Amino acid sequence: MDPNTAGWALVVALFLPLVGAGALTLMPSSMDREIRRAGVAITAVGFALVVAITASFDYSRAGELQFTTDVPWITAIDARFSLGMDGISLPLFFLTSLLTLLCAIYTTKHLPSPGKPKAFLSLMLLLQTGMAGTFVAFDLILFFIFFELTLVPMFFMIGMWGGPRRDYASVKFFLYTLFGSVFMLVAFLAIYFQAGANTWSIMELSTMAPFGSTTFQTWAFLGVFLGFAIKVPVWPFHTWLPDAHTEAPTVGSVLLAGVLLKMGTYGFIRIALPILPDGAARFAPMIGVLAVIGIVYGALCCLAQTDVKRLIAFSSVGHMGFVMLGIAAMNEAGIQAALFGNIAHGIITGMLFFLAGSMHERYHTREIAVIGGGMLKKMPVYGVLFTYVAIASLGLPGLAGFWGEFAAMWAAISPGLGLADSYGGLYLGLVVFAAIGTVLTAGYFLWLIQRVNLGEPPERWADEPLADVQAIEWVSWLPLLALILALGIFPRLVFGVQDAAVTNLVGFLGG
Amino acid sequence: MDALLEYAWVVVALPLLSAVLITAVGKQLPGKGSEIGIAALGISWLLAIGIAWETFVNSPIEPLERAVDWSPLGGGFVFELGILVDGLTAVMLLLVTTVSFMVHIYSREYMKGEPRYTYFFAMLGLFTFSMLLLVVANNLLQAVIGWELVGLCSYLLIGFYWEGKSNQDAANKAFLTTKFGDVGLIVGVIVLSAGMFGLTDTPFNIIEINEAAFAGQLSTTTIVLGMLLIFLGCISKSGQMPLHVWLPDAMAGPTPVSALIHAATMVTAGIFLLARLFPVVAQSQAVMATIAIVGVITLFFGGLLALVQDDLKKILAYSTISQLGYMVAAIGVGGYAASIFHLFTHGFFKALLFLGAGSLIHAVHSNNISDMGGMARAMPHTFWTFIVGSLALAGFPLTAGFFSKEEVLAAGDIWAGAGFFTGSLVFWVGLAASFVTTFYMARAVFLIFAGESRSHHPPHESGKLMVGPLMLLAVLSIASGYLLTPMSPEAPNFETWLATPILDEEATFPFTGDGATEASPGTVTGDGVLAGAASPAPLAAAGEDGAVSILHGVPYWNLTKLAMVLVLFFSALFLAWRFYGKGLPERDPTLQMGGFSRALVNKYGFDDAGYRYIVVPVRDKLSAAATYSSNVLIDGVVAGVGRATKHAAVATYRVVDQQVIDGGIHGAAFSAAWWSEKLKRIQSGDVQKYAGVLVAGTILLVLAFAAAR
Amino acid sequence: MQIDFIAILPEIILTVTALLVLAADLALRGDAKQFVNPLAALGTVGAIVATVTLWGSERVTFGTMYVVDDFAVLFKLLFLGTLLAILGISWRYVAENRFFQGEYYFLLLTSFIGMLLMPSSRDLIMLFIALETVSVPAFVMVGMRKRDLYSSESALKFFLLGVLSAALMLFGMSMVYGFTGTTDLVGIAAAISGETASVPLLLGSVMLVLVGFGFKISAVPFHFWAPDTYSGAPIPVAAMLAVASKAAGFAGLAVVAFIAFEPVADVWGPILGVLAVLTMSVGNLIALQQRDLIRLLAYSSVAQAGYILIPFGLARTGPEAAVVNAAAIEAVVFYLIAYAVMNVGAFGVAIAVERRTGLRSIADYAGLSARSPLLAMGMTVFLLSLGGAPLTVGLWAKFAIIEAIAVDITLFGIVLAAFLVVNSVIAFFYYLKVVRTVWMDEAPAGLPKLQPGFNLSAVVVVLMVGTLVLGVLPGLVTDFSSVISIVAAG
Amino acid sequence: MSPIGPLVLAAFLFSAGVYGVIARRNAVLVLISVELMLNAVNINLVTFQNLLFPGDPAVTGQMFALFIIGVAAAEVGVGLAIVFNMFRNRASVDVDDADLMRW
Repeated sequence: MDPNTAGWALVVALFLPLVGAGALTLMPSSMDREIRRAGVAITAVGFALVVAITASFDYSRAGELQFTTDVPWITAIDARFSLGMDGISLPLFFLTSLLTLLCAIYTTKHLPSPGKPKAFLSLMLLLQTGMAGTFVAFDLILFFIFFELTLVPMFFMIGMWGGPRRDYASVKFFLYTLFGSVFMLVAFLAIYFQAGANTWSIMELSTMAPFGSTTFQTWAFLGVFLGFAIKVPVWPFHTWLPDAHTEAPTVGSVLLAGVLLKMGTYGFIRIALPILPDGAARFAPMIGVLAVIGIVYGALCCLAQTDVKRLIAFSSVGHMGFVMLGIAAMNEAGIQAALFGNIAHGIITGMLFFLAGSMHERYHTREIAVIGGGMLKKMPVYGVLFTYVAIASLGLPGLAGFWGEFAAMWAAISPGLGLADSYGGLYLGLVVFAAIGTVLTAGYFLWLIQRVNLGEPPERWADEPLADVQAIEWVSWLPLLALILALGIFPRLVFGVQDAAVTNLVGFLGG
Repeated sequence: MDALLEYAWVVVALPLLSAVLITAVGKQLPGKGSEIGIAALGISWLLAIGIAWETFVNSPIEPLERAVDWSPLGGGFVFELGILVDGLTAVMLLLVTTVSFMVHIYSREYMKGEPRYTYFFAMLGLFTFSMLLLVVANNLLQAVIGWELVGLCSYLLIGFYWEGKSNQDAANKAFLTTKFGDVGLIVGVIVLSAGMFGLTDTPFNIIEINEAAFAGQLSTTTIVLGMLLIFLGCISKSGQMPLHVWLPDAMAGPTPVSALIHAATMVTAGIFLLARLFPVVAQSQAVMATIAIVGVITLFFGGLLALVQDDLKKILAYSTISQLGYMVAAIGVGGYAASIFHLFTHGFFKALLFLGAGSLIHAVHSNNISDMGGMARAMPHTFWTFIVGSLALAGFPLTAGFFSKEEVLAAGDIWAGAGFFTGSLVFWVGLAASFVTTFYMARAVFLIFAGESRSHHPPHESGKLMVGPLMLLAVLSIASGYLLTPMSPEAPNFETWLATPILDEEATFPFTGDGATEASPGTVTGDGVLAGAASPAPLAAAGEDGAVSILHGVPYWNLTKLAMVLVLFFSALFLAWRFYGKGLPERDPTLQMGGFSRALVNKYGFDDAGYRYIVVPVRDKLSAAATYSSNVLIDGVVAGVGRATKHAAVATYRVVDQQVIDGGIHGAAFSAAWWSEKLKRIQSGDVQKYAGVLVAGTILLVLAFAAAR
Repeated sequence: MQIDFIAILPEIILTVTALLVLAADLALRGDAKQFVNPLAALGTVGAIVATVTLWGSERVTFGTMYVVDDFAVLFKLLFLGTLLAILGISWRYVAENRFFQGEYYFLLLTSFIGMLLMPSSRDLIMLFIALETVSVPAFVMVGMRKRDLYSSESALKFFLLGVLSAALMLFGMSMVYGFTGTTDLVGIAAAISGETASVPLLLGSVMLVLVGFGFKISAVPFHFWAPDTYSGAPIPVAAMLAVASKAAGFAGLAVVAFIAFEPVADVWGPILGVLAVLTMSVGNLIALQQRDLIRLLAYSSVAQAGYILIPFGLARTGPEAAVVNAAAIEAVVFYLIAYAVMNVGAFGVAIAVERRTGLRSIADYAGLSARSPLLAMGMTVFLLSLGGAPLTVGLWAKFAIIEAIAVDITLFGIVLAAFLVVNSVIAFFYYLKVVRTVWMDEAPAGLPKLQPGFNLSAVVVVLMVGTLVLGVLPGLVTDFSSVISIVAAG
Repeated sequence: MSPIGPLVLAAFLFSAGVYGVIARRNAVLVLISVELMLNAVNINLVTFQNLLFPGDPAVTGQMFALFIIGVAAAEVGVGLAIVFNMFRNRASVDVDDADLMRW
């Protein structure tokens, strides 16, 4: 495929899941296993296509949009159907497709009551289109549509296959995110009319930026900020996250942590910063402070959790805090770090949720106290995997978690946009507290490992036959496990791809 | 000559390879994977020896740096993966591979029958790799990576027996304490690299940082802040007070691990890093003073703690803390070479002692010296090797420990001569501590080997695989000292080995001490037991303003001080013999003191006084106080911090998260519901009320319209 | 005076159809009576064809009383489309509930004739007649279930409030006539521009005129009839009231406000804006409490009226206001189209569920997904669309309103936007409540599978597809450069 | 002639009608009150017509009044029908008995 002309490839890769979802709904519900297989097949084909795209992507021009499609869509409001892909979109797009495939594979064996694989898989595929679209849409309206599109399927996923408090959690998730994104829509419209160029094209708007008075930029940024910050989630907008994660079915949590949260940070980087640089510059210190609060705060909350899954959910708050810290740095290194953190967190936490899910399937509880340790004895392989991923998540070098965190702190030491002069001290403080956050992070993960993994299994599990990692789990986990290591050892895999694109972006930023 | 140095990366790669192979196929092999590890380390060891030789004989050499751009970091900055081979690297390579190799061989027998035998060797390989990665790092980021990885391995190996709660706690404690220090390290590295922005694309490159610092391109803030933060990392990693608390607990790990990680290599990483960045350290008097003081405190009180231990490994652990104190202190008083020299020799004899201890423990199935005794007969090889190790540790003349420790003292003396008060502090306290060291080692040796056996198991000598390493290490514990003695040539010797283009003979400290201005070279000439700078030449070259040169040149004999050391040594030895020579005293030594004092009345009153007014207070009161402060105060603080954090966590979660923030959301929802409840009452169902409201509304609106203009 | 029959052809066709329906009803017996429905549908299609031919033309007849321009044509098409849908969802319902079918369809058609007149009227008298032609048949239709207490009660309420507001409006009209000496809208505009534009009494009577339309669109505080009437009336009638007659009300409001009272737009603009805020907030908040689906839809449609009022709140006066007003009208028109599509659909599903069982409380929708996936899917789509979820036309409707606000951002505009945002979030509370019940609750045992029947399924499917297609390609209907013709008149 | 008299009368009638609609319990009386209001409007129209265009052939006002009379008739017819129906169902014509549906 020639990345300059093969826009169709991206379109197909994007809408194949949607079509697949439609096809699935036509299958009779009785064909349970066939449906699950079909789900795998669809996502696999999609993933194959994405791999082809990744392969034929022209990395020498990673800074420019490739696989572009740009056709009129809603002429009345100049909205265009414009897709494209650059070094920033590619990794996230790839990750989305991969995770969905793995989730589909996982679903072939594991699906919480009330079953209904048809509905579940269709929703998942719909969700995939939404998520993937967000990362390749280069028209504000189109972006918004995809961004919002993810709400509905996720609402149903949580609401139908979720845990005991699913009603509460699903509605909370839906309304919370909706609330933010409507303000975002208002801000988009304000931007559109302020720019007065009759275009929603992200690239054009970025090139035109900065426009409008600082006041305008501040307000517009506030609107966009609300939308994305709730999605990320930035402290104190995070309270929907633990409930959603805890109640969601395993696959839901994986996709939620793996991709949905990333849409927020991606939005910041792709839209908020380049289009509203002045507003960004004004908000940066606040974002930084919130980010670091999130880091420390998330870690503290983790220490207080008694439920494994909820603990992991809160750990996301902390990790996304590092991502936001990178964004708050407003310089190339920071954005690189943020994007890397995005990917790393997606893989690692996604994997953690997989593990938590199968832990729940084996023990039928997620209470740390009830599990009571000894997992390394009961399920050696599983225990090792758990330790491995947990250690990756606490940011150990050589594994994916490290680069996002370290680079974020490193970038924050000398923030861009002239922030270094006015806020140098503040940022130094931020770095220090972020670093302290890493200690707390290590703290709760080690404590978790100690309470769940180590020691002798308590009586109630002693003669309980608990199956170790099964084949299907291996299949759906190995790619992630491998990626955790690969990204840790070859950060270039992501940093390298993004480099040129980030440079352009910061060019818009004037930083 | 570079031919061999080019292959330094192989030394690093082999242990990793062995770790991978062992994990992959180890279980299937007859030796359960140990043979892979031993083979790999053997090759690494030979290579390391070759590299050491190359760098030593040709010293001083031009450092060899090889790096690949590993990944862009954004902003045009690059993270490079590379090797930097100079004297310092070679020293560390040699030390690490040697000890690791020995430990591999030793463990093969020692760990026999362990359920996680293979895993153990894989971990050893991984650790060795990480340590070497840190050692050969040409940039700080890579060093940090190695640093963190050794921490992980340490965690995994301390928790090797993870069924036991105490071991788990020890592992967590070790990891978290060091991790806390890593905050300092990481931020410090970041600060330093930030100072390099604009100067280079590789802001972590060590050589560039050193040159920049020497050329004064780094702001004082950068240097002081950065180095102090990095030093925090060293404090935790190298068991300096008050963050040493994890090291004694770390003895929960298997003894070979203690020997390799918690005596010879990992704990010295901090000192290594300080030495690596010595050109930066040397820029700031404040930083050096801080380092020196921390070192002094540690070396003295750490030593005292060893006095009252019964667990042999704990004794060695505290002595390790104390010796690390010497190294740090040396850095703090400009003893760049001295510090590394002591690190080098200490690595050998402390590993020897630990492995010896392991051999003993293996024999009696107990860590406590009170369960040993009379082992000399049963375990002759262990016995004499242990003696050698102890002598070296105690600094008995002509052992390696003697030369290296005296180098440290000399450095302190020179520093004092240059008018820095920390110098004399290091000198005198170091001297006093050597007395303590001798005493507790002697105590241990007597209780272990002298008297009758108190063991429940009939002791037996360990097999060849365990004794062999002991012997080799014993030889090294003597020989390694001769790299820098009054007998050494001008070059090559240990000091020229460590010299780099920046730290050459001409290199001097940018600041001068108080008394140094009118000080002539002569007075600056330290007269330690072995004074540095026998020939005043380097000092003269160091400039007439009395600036102190970083390298001290070859030391020379100073018999008066030598006598003093010997007196200290033997008095300590004698005292120890008095109390413990006949095996473990049945009754409390203090009561025994009573009978002792009666003898003093008639002949030994001098001893008695010495005993009553020096030993008793020191051993019982002071050390007890120190123990208390360590085990209760500092531990208490650490534990307290832990508990406080937990409480804070719970509070934050319960109150802030669940009530304030979430409550706000719910509040909104509830208020909506509340309004809803109230508002729906308007829909009374009575059409005439509707009509009334309708008309009223209309009238209101009409009025509003009418009033609009 | 010469009459342009082409211009009023749709109305004529519909009138003839109505008479034919009446005749047919007399002719047919028993079950055969239900076949007046396709007859009516046939006439409607004819009217649609006639209307389409009028697109793009500009016809004036009955003096200047009656104008057919794109604005009018678009509304007529909207009404006729709705009529078709309502016929579709009425058939079985009316046939099975055994009430006077002929009369029902006759009244339905008559009411729609009134609606067709509404957007073309350019004269107060014409507007009044149109309004009454819409209302009077509706009064009867609401009470059509004669033996049903609820039905008659709702009819009474509807009737009393209707005539009351009509009387208020007429009083206002008479006053306006007194001030301006004319009932011609353009003439009125001409007359009240200038200093007369600030006579309190005149402004007051302007408000009185608006009351009549406020009643039709059920804006707070004229909304009280809506919930009681909807829940009492036969559901198809409720749908008709909620969609068609509401749209008619908006059409009339737009005409009278933007043509006749354009000079005082800066007076009624803000006040209608405040009404908008009140309407949507009250509607949504009360809707939160509802247990009965029809009442929930009623309050939701009150809230929707609030959204649609927002653009009126933006109206300005003066020549430079044209662009803002144009955007406002576009938003209104588009929202009405979207609203018609999704709301008729929702009522359609409600009919299907209620028809046999008579169950209408939200709890009775539990497990609908199992009883009839199609209906469940439809309900989900319609409700989500009402809420404004992506890929449904509802999002674009709200988008259009925000866009109208953003054309020229004012503080008042921002306030309105904020209320819109908060309200659409609140609204999701109860929409999602229904959706959850439909999908996530277990169906009570013993409930039969639902057979909605062909027409109704067809309508639901068509509307559902419409909702989604417009959700992806709103461009199909968003392009109304021409509907703003009435602004030019202002 | 002076318009004051008729206008005041109209206003009075209208207010009386409004009062009746709101206050009277008997549905028939309510209907009559509606009639009052509509006729008040008629008086208004006719008055204005004669005030503005005395002796003018263009008689918009009267036209409007005629329409209103016609429509009013229709409305009252419907209204009575509804009231009768209610009377049949519940043997009462009190409007405020009709409060089955609320909230």
